[in-house]
Amino acid sequence: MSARNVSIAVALAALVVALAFVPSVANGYQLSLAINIMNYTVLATAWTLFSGPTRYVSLATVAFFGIGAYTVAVLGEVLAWPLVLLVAFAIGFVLSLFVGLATLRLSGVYFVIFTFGLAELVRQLVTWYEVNVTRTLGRYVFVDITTEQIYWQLLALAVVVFLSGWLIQRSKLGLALRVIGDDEAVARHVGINTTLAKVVLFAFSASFMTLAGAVMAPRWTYIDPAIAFNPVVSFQVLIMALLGGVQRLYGPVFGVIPLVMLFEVLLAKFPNHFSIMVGIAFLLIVYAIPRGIVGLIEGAQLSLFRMKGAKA
Amino acid sequence: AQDAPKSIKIGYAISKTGPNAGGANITQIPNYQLWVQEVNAKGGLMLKQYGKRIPIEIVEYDDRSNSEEAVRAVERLIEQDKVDLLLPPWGTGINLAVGPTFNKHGFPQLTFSAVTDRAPELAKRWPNSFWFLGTSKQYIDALVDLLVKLRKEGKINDQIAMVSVADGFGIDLSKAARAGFEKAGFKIVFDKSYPIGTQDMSPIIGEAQRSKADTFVAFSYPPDTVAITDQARLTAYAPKVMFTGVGTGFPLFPQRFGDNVEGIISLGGWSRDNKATMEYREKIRKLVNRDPDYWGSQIGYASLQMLEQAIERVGKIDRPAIIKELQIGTFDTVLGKIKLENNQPKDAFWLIGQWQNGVFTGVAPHRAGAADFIVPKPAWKK
Amino acid sequence: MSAPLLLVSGLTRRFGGLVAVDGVTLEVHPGEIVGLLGPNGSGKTTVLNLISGALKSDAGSVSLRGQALEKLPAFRIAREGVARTFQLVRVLGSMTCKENVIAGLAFGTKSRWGNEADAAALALLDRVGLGGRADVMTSELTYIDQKRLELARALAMQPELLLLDEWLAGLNPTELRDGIELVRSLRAEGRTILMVEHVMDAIRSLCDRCYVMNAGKKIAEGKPKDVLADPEVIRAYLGDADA
Amino acid sequence: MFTEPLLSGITLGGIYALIAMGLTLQYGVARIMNLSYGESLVAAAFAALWLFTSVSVNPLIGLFVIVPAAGLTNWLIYRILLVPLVKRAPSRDALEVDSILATFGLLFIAQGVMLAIFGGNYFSYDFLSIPVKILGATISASRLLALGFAVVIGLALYLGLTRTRAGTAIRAVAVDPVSAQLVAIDVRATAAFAYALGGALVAAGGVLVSMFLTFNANLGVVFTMKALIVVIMGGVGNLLGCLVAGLILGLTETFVATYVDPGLTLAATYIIFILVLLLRPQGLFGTRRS
Amino acid sequence: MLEVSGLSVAYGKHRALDDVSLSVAQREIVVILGANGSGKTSLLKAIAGVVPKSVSRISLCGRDLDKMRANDIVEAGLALVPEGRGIFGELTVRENLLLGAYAKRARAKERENLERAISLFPKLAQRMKQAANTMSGGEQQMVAIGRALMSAPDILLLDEPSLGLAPVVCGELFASLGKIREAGIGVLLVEQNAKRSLQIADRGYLIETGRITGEGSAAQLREDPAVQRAYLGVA
Ligand SMILES: Nc1ncnc2c1ncn2[C@@H]1O[C@H](COP(=O)(O)OP(=O)(O)OP(=O)(O)O)[C@@H](O)[C@H]1O
Ligand SMILES: Nc1ncnc2c1ncn2[C@@H]1O[C@H](COP(=O)(O)OP(=O)(O)OP(=O)(O)O)[C@@H](O)[C@H]1O
Ligand SMILES: [Mg+2]
Ligand SMILES: [Mg+2]
Repeated sequence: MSARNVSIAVALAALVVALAFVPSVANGYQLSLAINIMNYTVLATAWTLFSGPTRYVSLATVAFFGIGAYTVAVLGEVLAWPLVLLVAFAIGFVLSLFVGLATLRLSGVYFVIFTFGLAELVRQLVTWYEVNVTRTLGRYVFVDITTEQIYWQLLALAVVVFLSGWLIQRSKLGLALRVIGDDEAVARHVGINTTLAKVVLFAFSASFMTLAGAVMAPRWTYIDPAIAFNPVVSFQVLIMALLGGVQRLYGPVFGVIPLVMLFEVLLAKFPNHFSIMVGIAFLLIVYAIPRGIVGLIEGAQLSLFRMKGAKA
Repeated sequence: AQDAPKSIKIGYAISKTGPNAGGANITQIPNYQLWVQEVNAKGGLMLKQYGKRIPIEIVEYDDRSNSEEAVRAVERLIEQDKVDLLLPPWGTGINLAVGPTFNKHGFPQLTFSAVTDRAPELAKRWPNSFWFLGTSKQYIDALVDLLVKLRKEGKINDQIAMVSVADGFGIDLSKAARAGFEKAGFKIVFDKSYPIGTQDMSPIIGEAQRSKADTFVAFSYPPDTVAITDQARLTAYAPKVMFTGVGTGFPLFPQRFGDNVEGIISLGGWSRDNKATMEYREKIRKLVNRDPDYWGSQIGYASLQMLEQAIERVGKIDRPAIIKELQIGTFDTVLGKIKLENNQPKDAFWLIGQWQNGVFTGVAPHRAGAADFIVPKPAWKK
Repeated sequence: MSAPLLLVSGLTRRFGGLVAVDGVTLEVHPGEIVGLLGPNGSGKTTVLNLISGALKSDAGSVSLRGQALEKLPAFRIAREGVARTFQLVRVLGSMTCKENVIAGLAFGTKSRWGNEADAAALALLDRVGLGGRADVMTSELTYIDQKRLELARALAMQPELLLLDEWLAGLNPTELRDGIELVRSLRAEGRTILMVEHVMDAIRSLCDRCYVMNAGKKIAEGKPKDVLADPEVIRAYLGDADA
Repeated sequence: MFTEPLLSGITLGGIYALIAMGLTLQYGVARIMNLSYGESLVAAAFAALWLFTSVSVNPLIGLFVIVPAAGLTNWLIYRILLVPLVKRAPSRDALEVDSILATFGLLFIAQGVMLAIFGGNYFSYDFLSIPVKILGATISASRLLALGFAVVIGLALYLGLTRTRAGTAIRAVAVDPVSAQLVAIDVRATAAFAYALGGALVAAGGVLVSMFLTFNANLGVVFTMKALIVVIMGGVGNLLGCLVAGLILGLTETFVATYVDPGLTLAATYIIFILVLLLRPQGLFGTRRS
Repeated sequence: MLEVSGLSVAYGKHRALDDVSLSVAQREIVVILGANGSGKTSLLKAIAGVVPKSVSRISLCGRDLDKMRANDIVEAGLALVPEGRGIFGELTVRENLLLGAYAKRARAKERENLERAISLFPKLAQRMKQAANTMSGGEQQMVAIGRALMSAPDILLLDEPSLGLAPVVCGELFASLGKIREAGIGVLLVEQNAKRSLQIADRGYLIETGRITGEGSAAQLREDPAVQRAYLGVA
């Protein structure tokens, strides 16, 4: 490891430690803002893990997120908390394996809408089950998890997601996915088991999303399919990741933070014209930041380098 | 006396966008606007502590029909904006989602757009929470009483066709209805649910029509209520008793169906001869240029009146005392005198109403002022 | 003669009513360069697609060292030691030249990774004439350079059998000479090659044997000299004026 | 008993197809993944409502005002807002990403404007809600009309796109905008035209649908998603595919509602959708990209 | 007929073409010879208006092309057969060919040109309904050339047209270029098969790393030792 890498690693570790102390300085609102950011960071990064290199744009985020939340609703009061999380992870993993096997032969927008349909299907099936079998739609989640604990769990999850993303990027699996993203036929012909690579990563990405859902569930007392499977979440994750930039693992964070803040400010300042303001802000962003925020940052770095080079 | 504050800050987060906006816009937001306008027209809330009236200042957020957003917005209201009091959001799910936050910070929560069977239990868990709309069982009991009477009079048979929207509301009510109907000896010959957003009601109406039931009950959301009614009219399906809603009490409904609404029943209902009620309608009309809905609106307005009176009786922004007063006091409202029992009003308003001569009139529970029930529902006019 | 490395027999593939490959039988021995010729649309690329697993055959068998390939998925065939280039180049557009080659190194027969792969990639780029362009994005390469890159990627897999689909097309005579040398040097290091080509100079100077197809069927085989003198081949493929 | 679900399934399907046709043009040809599509539909519905209730112009006549106006608006949106994106996009993927982001912004603006004007309330009006008896089943005239429009528009556009020079040019732009220039097609104008035509179609859909659906300013997303599902299932850019996919979905819904359980209608449509895609990843009438 | 002067093309910082001037007359075949990466494709694309360029003047029969967009350039009478074909993969062969005649100038002669294209590549006649992307490599090349002929151009730009064509078809192609010339069309040809192209060409240019380094009649070029060494394979 080079000295530069070591110092980056130390800085990141320090950052995580600092973030762990957020609950002790933040008030309830700031903490819940932090939770929101963490939650979307986990979701958008997990999304990028798979969709970034392969360019399979998924709208199934909320399917897995919701399943996580539902796992808690069903088992939250039955099992010990770590077990609940474990079960959620396992369910997410197994389900996404099946989904992955079935869907990953679709390409482009077909995959996008398919994943959307999938999320809706899961929601409809859960609804139908609840309506006809348990005969109650909403479930109440009364587990003893404090807001601070939710935050720490999300932080830990974010660390895990970033670490695994980093490891994957450096691994052959990471390269395999980029090759697949560029040209699947070539990928097969250089000996990549494309199905396996895609499914494994899809499953990992989806299980992280499931975990996020499970961790977040105690935030709401009441869970019903409309809440747990709110499609807005999928869209928001997609938009945040795209805005930040999916070429880099850290890209989505640069989409999550500004967007969460933007939403927050606009909601406060324009409660009655929130939609219009968000829309305008969005258009401005799209036109002003053509290559995502990461593109902007790296572009700036590049020109800095150039300037240095020119002077030297 | 201390220095009086410039204003009393009251905050609310409500669905101004997203799927809940439709309901929030009809039942809840106009009430907030009207109430604040009226109070401020008087100079504000009378606080004995300062010996004068202090105007209300509103802080409002859009929760975008999302629980997580709602929780955060409420936290923001409490912690950042430091509001003195909160008004509740719209809908069962979101009211439950923000419940712990209201409770943790000790803010009274006077919900009037949530129907939950766990209301009594929740009121115990969160003593600061008040559940004005009651439980589904209350509505069903009133409906069953009505039907039992009609059956006794030989006006309807003992068969019922029932559909419900596959969402919290539809499920709770249909579940209570199933129990209630069967206990009263009715046979439910058709019993199905349909997903939210269903656009084509013809299979459902077709099935109901083929059943021999005299009574048709739909626990539906506003768009479905319109679609169901329209389909029934189209196929000339005229059950003797036709229950639809929510949405049947919305201004949209008579607008859309004109005289054809006559005889249709639903949740809620107004007293035709209550002057206060009619004045309230006029005020809302003036404010938002349309009628209030005939179920939750008035109750919501009453809850705000209660809050106002409780504050003024306490005379300062002392939330525990206000909560206490709400729990034990008796209040004068559009609906008449209300005293809560276990944080819920009892017999304060009509549970079942029927469209009669252009007014959605309360017909059950059976008590003074209940209008006569029109049966059978008149045939559809073209 | 030694046992064939590649044995194709009775290979058939239909597209709707069209029989693109019709009962083709051919063999390639270790260390050989074999040419596959034929008019446009005679089924040459389809044969390569069937061997490499890009397409599945309707009938017939393909075996490498006696092992059946026709049922295996493409990536398994690649790992068995078959690498290819494409007639219409397919480079990985979002990556640099080096990364393109590493893609071949990482998943091929003998997987290489890390520093070892970096060094090997640079060497391969040098070898195909792309030395010094390791960090250039592939989208900036000319068509011909992209073809070179593709070859480097295929070689990175250390294949026993290399399938080249008109790899020499579009080179001017000087470049062609270099290209031919390059292919010849591959044989020298023990690779076996099946190449589709329309450039007769290349066929003549490189191939030990060749097959000629027409309308999906094999119409001739043998030494280039003999085959190219076959009247049917001349009629169907070469025309009167020889290139 | 059988004709009833059949007929109502067909009309429902026709409505789905009608809703989706504009999108298949906008996405299939102009390559704009228009997330604000549903908002255009709702806006047209509001326009029809307003014309009908305030100026008492009957929606069928309203069509003649609203449809051209929508076409023009969409044309302007394309020329002003989207052309810069098209110009700067290095690849089709990039344009898709940009158009998702930009139309996501448009969605919010359109929704916000409608909320500001109409609030979140539900609206519904009564027009042509007359029972029509066919083969013993009763259907409302307004729905039949929508079906008729869907079939006529679907077939006309299908023939127009496949049998005429201009139509083939539109498809060529969809397939390969760079090469299209090389055969003298004005790509930008063609794409703008397709986008505007798509906008006009969705407005027609909105007007027709407003005659029998209850809507509010927040309903756009629902239509966008329905339309996307129909478009994808039918095969992007294929009008006939739209029609067939719409019908399949409509029939599935009514038959499942009648013979299985109304609670499973949506689940069933998603299952059908997913099955179709698993068997034909490029949609019913789509062609595979190489 | 076609006059180009001071044409430059840059991709970012990289200059692919530098101040190139050339001309093609009516009934003339002009060939451009150059090594791999010397800028031939960039030159043709720039003239056809599909890559951004800076230029002092491009004119065709006296009309300025430099500010025109690619589609208008085709309308003005210039057709390009691009490297890598650029056909409409999902459309049928027939549709591809007919789109060639989309230009208004070509519509009247659509039928005539279609027959000409088919007589040049008879194979296409049997495959009119096949989706173009399922054609073999050489067949796709035929579609691309046929499509360009359909636009009734005054001048035809061909980027390595013989790429991937079987010898017999290749021979026919070169023969037909002669016929095209006779029909009054100018041809600007980029071709690696220098021997063949110099046989039919009237004139030629040499291009090296983005600059024109030589020009002359075909006969002169054939005799030029440098050309012989680089492009004719004479050792
Ligand atoms: N997917 C497909 N669908 C239909 N026909 C196809 C398909 N792929 C190839 N063909 C047809 O099969 C025949 C053989 O094609 P192939 O690509 O193998 O030819 P080839 O010998 O490589 O020709 P060329 O020298 O032109 O590259 C051609 O006529 C082609 O049109
Ligand atoms: N899109 C691009 N971005 C960056 N550089 C490019 C791009 N296209 C071409 N180049 C560079 O421009 C130069 C000229 O390319 P061009 O394709 O015009 O060459 P050519 O003479 O046609 O070569 P070939 O014989 O290989 O087809 C090359 O150095 C190439 O790398
Ligand atoms: Mg081929
Ligand atoms: Mg070139």
